[in-house]
Amino acid sequence: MNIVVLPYLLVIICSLTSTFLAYLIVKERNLVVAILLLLGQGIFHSLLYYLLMAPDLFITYIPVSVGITPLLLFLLIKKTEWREYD
Amino acid sequence: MKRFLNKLFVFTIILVFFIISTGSFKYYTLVIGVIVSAITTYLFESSIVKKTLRLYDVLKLLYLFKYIVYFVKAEIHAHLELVEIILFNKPIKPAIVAVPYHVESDYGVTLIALTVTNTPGTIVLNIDTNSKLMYIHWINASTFNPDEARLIITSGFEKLVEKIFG
Amino acid sequence: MIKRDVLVAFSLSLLVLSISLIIWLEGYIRIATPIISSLGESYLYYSYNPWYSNYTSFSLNVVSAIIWDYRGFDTFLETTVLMASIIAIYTLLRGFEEKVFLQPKGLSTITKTATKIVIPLIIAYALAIATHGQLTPGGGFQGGATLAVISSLIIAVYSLEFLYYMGYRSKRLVVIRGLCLIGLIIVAITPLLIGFILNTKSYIFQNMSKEDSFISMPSFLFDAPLAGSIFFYNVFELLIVFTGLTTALMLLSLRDVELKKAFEVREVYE
Amino acid sequence: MSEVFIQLAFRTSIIAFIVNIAIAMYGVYTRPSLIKKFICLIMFTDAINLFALFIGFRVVNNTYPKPPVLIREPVSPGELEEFKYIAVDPLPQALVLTAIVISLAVFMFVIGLILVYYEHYGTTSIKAMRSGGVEEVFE
Repeated sequence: MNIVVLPYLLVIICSLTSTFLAYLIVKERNLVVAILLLLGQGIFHSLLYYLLMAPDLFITYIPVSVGITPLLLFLLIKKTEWREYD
Repeated sequence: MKRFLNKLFVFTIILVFFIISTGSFKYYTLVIGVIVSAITTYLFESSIVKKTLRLYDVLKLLYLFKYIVYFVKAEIHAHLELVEIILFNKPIKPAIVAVPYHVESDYGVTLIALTVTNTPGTIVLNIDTNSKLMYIHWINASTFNPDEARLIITSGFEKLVEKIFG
Repeated sequence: MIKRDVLVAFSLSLLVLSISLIIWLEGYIRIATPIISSLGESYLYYSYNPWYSNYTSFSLNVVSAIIWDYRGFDTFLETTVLMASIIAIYTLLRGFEEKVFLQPKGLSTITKTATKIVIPLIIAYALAIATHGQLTPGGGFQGGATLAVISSLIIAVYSLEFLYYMGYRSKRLVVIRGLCLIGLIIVAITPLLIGFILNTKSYIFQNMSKEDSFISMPSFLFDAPLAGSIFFYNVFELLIVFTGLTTALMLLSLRDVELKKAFEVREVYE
Repeated sequence: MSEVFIQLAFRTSIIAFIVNIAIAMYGVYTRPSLIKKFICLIMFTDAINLFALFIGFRVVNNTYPKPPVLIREPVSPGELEEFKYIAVDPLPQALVLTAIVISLAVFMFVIGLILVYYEHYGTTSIKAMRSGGVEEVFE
């Protein structure tokens, strides 16, 4: 019997890492670190798009989540404030 | 036609990259690829290759192979040194040294900086183009004299780089 | 980042794994069944199907066929949403002025040289995935987003001044964007105009011939399927998304000197 | 064996994204900073988009499915039937692609709004805005 295990294992790892990073992003006070963690989560999400057999979304999501959104957020932080006060 | 070889060089590289990235080889791909790479060559040719290329520049590719062999040797040597430091607890002396360089072209400087960063133990922090100095973080600084440091770290690369881009 | 936060996050992901293990052992819901919706199945079957010439769009990439052929009007309105957001940013920052002759700064020589080599290759890749949107995965939006990476690289490495030096102004980009939107509309109403001239029935956003109208866009070019209007839509969409994202990046990276007037003007209005 | 492993994998990721949505909602409601609220909104959008993609996924005969792109150009009717039988649903993918574009447009507008808020109040914290300005917070 032909058993394909590796892609399903990668799906499990990617989704668990996504949840792990999501909690850290919400709790992080330093916004620069929060954006870098968001970028890391974007990489795992784009890998999930590839594993779910959506190559179009894979190609779209890499420049959007790794290139444009972090740059916009960094520009915003440079103009406002980089720390979160309670 | 001025700088014909420069244009042909840039055009060929972009066309090959276009065909590889589409993943199909048809007349459709070829026609659109020729149009796209002609436009890109027209826009970026003068900024990418500053020097006018000549036909015997093909021989410089041989020096590129020599450079790769030299680079692999230096890489292995640096790795062994780092293994010695980690396993046998050899005393280290980290410091930032200023090293002069004598290469003219931008590509040569970039290639030297990237190779020095890639070999473990040394990292290029910044380049001062006015006074021609490279600021290098060195894990085991045996000397602080700029010329001696240059002999140890970069002079071997510089000789070959000057032959490739000079 | 405190150690306690990392522990809580790790236990959260373990919770997810344990819940899914429990559901797995109990054998509840089934996911990833062999059945899909009949609509999706018909899209898969008719997207490239030379035997049913009234239903097909001659596009090997089914997603691109859905976006620009079967649901073309939807995507057109989505493009106008992007335009509307740019106009909204303009109204928020009204009164800014672009100071073209400030001193450029930028990063070190190493980064600049590496970026210089990469930029033409990114352009070639973006145009490749946009023009081959009907053959391989990709399309107008993918190509536009990849091209916009170039302007973000230039802003990060060479500073905004270099974009001004290359001739980019936000007003020019908006004009190009509007012209491309008009081009998209012209491609959409071309079959209608031809039908009007030939005095036959035809539809807006029509691609291939339908049961009651024989008008069709070109389906093949040389030896590859061109998929009719999908190719033209992809090229226009590339330019629209590139200019839109570049305009937004330029407007949001304006210096304080350039924005000073915008905020002063607002205080006067209040 | 393979069948149960598939079920485990996709249940795990679906529950992971439900938890992600919950975390993102928590962030939007409780964090005071507008920028942090915005980052949580981005997370929320990503989780919803990936969630929608699971609807179209399918596994036939325990083999991994194919993307909805035909690879060879001159197709035979038999190949087309097989493609219809084994490829994933393209409709959610097309809708998610549209959603990504629209969300990017909305993000750019929200960033402009936050800039103007900061210029007006001198802070991005929503609590400080409520109490009327920066001075009272830092006392």
